[in-house]
Amino acid sequence: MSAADIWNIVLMQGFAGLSLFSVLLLMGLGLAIIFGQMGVINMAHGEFMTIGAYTIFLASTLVQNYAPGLMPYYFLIAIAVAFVLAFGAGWLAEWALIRHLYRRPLDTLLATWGLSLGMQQTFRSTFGPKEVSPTLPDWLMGSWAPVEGLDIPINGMFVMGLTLVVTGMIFLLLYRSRWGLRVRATVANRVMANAIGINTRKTDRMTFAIGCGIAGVAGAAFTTIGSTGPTSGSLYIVDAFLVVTFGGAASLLGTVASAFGIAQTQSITEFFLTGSMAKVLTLLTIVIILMIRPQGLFAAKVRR
Amino acid sequence: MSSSKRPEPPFSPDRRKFALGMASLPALALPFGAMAQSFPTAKVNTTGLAVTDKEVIVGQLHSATGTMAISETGSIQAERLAIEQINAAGGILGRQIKVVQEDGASDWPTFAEKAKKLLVNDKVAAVFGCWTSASRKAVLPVFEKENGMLYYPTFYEGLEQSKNVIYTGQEATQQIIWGLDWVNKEKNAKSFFLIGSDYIWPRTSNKIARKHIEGHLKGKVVGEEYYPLGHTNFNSLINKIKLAKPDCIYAVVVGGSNVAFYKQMKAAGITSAKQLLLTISVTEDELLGIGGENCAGFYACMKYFQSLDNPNNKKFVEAFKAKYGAKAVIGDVTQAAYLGPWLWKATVEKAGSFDVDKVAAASPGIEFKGAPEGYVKIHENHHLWSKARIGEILADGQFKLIAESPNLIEPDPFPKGYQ
Amino acid sequence: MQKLRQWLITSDLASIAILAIVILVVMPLTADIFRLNLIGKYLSYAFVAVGLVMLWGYGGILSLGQGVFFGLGGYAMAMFLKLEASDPETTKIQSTPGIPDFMDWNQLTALPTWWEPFHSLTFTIVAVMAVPAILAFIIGFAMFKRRVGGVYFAIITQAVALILTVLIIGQQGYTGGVNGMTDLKTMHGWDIRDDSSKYILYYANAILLFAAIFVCRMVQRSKAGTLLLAMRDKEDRVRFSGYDVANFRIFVFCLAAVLCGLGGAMFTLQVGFMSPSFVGIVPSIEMVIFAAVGGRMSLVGAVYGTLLVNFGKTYFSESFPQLWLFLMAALFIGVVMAFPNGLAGVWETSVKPRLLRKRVAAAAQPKSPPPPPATLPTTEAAPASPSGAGTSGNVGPATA
Amino acid sequence: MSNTDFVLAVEDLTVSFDGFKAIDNLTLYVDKGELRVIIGPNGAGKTTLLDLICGRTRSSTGSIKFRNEEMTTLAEHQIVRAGIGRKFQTPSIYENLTVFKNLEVSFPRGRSVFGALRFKCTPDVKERIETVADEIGLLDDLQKEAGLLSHGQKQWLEIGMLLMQEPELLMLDEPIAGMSVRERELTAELLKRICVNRSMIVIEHDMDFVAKIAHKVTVMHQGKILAEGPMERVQADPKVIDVYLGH
Repeated sequence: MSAADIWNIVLMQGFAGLSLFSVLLLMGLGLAIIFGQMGVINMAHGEFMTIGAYTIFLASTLVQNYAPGLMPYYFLIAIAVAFVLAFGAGWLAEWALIRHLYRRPLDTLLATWGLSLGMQQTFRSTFGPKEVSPTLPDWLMGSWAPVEGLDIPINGMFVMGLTLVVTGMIFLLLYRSRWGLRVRATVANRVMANAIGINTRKTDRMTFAIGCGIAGVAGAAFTTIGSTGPTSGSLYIVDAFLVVTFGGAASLLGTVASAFGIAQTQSITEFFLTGSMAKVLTLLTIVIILMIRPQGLFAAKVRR
Repeated sequence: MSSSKRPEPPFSPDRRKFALGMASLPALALPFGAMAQSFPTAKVNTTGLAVTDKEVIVGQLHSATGTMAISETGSIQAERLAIEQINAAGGILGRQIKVVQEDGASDWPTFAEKAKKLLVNDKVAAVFGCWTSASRKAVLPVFEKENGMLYYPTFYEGLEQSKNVIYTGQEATQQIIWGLDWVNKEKNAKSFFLIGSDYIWPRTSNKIARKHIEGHLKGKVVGEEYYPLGHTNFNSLINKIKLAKPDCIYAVVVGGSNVAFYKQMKAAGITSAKQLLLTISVTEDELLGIGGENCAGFYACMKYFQSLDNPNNKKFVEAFKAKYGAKAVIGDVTQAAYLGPWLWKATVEKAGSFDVDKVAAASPGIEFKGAPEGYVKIHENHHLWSKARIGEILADGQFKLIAESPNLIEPDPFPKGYQ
Repeated sequence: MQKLRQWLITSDLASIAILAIVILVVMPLTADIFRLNLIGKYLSYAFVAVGLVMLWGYGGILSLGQGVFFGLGGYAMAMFLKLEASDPETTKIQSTPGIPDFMDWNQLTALPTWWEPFHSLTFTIVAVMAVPAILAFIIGFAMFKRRVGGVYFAIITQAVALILTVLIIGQQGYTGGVNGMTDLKTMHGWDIRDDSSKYILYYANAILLFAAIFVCRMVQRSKAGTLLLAMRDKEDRVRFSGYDVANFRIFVFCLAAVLCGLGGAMFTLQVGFMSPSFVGIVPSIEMVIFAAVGGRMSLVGAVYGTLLVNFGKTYFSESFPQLWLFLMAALFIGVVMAFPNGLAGVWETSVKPRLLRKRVAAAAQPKSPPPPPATLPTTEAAPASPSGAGTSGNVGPATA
Repeated sequence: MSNTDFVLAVEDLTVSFDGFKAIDNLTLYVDKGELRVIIGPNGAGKTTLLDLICGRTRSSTGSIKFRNEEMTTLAEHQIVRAGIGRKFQTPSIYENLTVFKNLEVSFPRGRSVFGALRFKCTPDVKERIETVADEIGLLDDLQKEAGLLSHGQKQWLEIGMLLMQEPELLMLDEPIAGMSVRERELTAELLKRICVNRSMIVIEHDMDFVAKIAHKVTVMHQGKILAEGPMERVQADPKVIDVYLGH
């Protein structure tokens, strides 16, 4: 074992941590917006991610059969489509379910749980109970090896880049757009926002739909690193919740920080311990910190 | 509930189709009516099972919903196919087989509940079902208590033997030892990295593998790692593998984790070009989700591959595709599930009775020459004599047969020296 | 006669009596032993639902980790039974006879010391209640003293459920892992798998359940019950009346946990095994659904809700294997959207007034026939209150 | 800090929210039997001061002594048990309980969990409830659901709930907001009556009402005390006229 080898491992391990960070952040973002900005718990978040994953599967099947020449490029367009589809589904869900439950946040949890069951069965009936494997562009699935012994996963870099773009766009939207202004106003004081002419209902629906859309993007991106099946979404939902809670509900910055913290803890402990113990340690750390600081990492101190 | 009242089989779209299929076969079934008379119900059924002069009811118990539906669907289909073929050929002792299907919903207590329902309420003569070890462990006491007959298709960890179960998949040593010998001899693998999902089958398999590697192959185990079921991030593990530089990765990862594991391995530059990998948990079913292109060139050790070239298998694959579509794939467990009804038929006919005790007693020595995997025989310990085979994963999601054990391997659920 | 009718319709004791007749008489007479055993299993979940009525309906605290306590109680009982089932004679095939089979498979050669006390039935029975209570106390103390509630509390309990599942599955040498502890046979030599023992266990379970309902009813009718309702809606007022709000919440959380533990133990006895699939997040949420369907404010309703959802699950999955998840989804969404107070709410707002109308209209002074929902003044965000049952039924768009 | 004869001694109290000082180095003494009214423009820190005294908000520095006992380290319920009662700006009562139950819950017995489980409504409790109900004019409405009371009655009920605890210091935040003229008069009477053997701090805007009840008036502005003394003197203070009355 040479020094160069060890150095390579350290680099790759650092990348692994960052890569997990971006995965956690990407799956947490949509939830953070909905949960943080609206106080709604969306238990069907994972299923909205699955919508994104199946979009990639459909797109890859279509492209493979009808336009094989487009194979290297379709992925990016399909991600955009995934956003649109998940956005639409979210819009519908808000209209049919969520808007009736804003005053009963704990009930949204039960309703969206029911929704997630229904969505899972829909996937199963449509695509079959078995997992599917979308054919991904070749350029996405390899590794980048600048020197011998150092392999940086390209899909990891892709997810990282995508996370960066999505996060950036959310911050821009929230802090530079009319919608963002409306959302922030509604969060700060719903009654007042209503009074000054903000259509809070429309804002809510938009927020929910955007959150779901981002889940769709995350699900689409995760086809490069994970499975696509009717129940794939349930693999992510708990981690996503932990990220958001740990970050403190009202703060996107908190979500970023908590995703980073959880990812580093898990990835480092995983390297030195076994996977199961690492998971327990990470979760325990989160719970203990939450017991000491129940409002999460970032929470504003306000005058009551 | 008395046995005279026949349970109403629950309605399902599948079943209706099935019933229609049977209705179109009266011509075939008719000549065998005479056969039923030579086996009067009172004689072949002394314990009040759901057997009449015309039909016999069996149960099917798999997860049609939940996370395990991904894996168990193939088994459901294969058992259906076998039963249909048996019926078309005249049934068992002149009786048509009727199926009551129950959904275990990937939930072990539900399996126990439904198993009990099948045995106590429906009085089924045999049950084809279960997939995971956990579901089998959950129903086993029920089968022993209510004296039922279970045909269990999955390759599993061993350490079990029951009068009431016929294990049509391989137990751990059958699958593991010959495969390890092969990579050791043919690929010169001396050091191994063992990876598994965190439950009994991978742990027991790796325990046997470690004993064999250290004790018989005089090799080295350079790492042994377990990850929770459903784990989706393997980058740290991959770095550990890179650090350990094993000759061979020995992978027993299951479920959704499998997909994440192989995709991330590929992305981290661990491909068959650079690394030898032997798995006992990837069949054609799993490759649907992983994508053959993401793990092409790795090896799997099973007893059956869809691509096996023999007349039995050709017929089987053809029939399976005719029924379930040209895109359907058949994995090791699916084939093992297909054996269940056929073995049961042979046993019942040998015993001349549906009685569970008689079937259990008649089981050892039952042969099935029509098995897609080739000739199989039930051992005294209720497991199957079977061959082990090495397949290379191809990009299209199929396996290429590379090697095959020369003889049938004896099942040994309680291997001495491996515990 | 008329008085009796009035009493049957309005008194909560009457509703308990009717439930008792249903469970103790009707069901054993109509169901065969297999179905009865199933019902017994459902009734062991009902402990959790009853606990949730106290915790969620009265305390306003939603825990998504009740499965943890159910599991702890169940595992404690399972450990006792497993030890009894693992005598050296029956386990002589193992490399180390006399220890549970899964320990042997995981190369343990001696019983871990913390298993030893579970040889004693007395200790086990204490542990069934004490272990959940202690864990609930620790979690409750940390959370409620810092005024964590609502959604955060729900998610933290979820994390606890997840941790415990991962721990149980990961430490399979000590816990049996994913498989759980199976093949439990006898309790002090008494075969728990016999039909006759199933009957006895069913009745033991039912009677224990009624004891639990009465204890909860006592709490509800005491000042503590009033205070729980009060602090659910006006936390600060209670605090500034000189009460330590956190202590009451810790108490009700522990109470619910003890009930879960009892339910878990009864489950293990009736089903004959325990597995981590009861500890996780999914079963915990399902148990919340039981209470929601029955009515989160009604103890009796919670029992009916548990029975209904589980019957539904069994029936749908047997009869409509392809559709049953849709039906379950519809049930959850439907209950939350249309009947936020569950069956009990429907009874209170629709059935009871109709039954009473004839009689009450004849009486001189109609005391307070519940008016149709729309005409009631909208109360504040209170999710469900006994008097506000009608208002919450009104699921108009949120404008506040 | 020395001990004093004052019921309440607030000294050098400061609290800041992210740098903003809502209460800035404030010192305030309240005598036994005194009815003190605090006035001041919106945002002066009046409500925050009450929050600090009753423990709802924690101070950054300074001390609050009640009968020479330090309050800043105690939890809210302990402060209440020490003898400080607090009424909120909007009536905070249990809407779906009866008036009787509202008062009963406020009776200072059985305050621990197990105490509450054992609590019985004995004749002395009942008698006390009736006395208080009489005091606040709700004797006839004891069995009425509290949510059905008029706004003014709700305010009185909350005062009654505080009286059940027999506090030595009673703090009322805008007790007559939203009341009719008649109700205001009745409230003024009530406050005067109940002030007999306890001290009170009242926050109020209505100057007529203040003049009617106040023993002493404190004017707050930007977290500080601007002026203190009898109503006439404060009203004449040019500083006060400038920041408050002048507007």
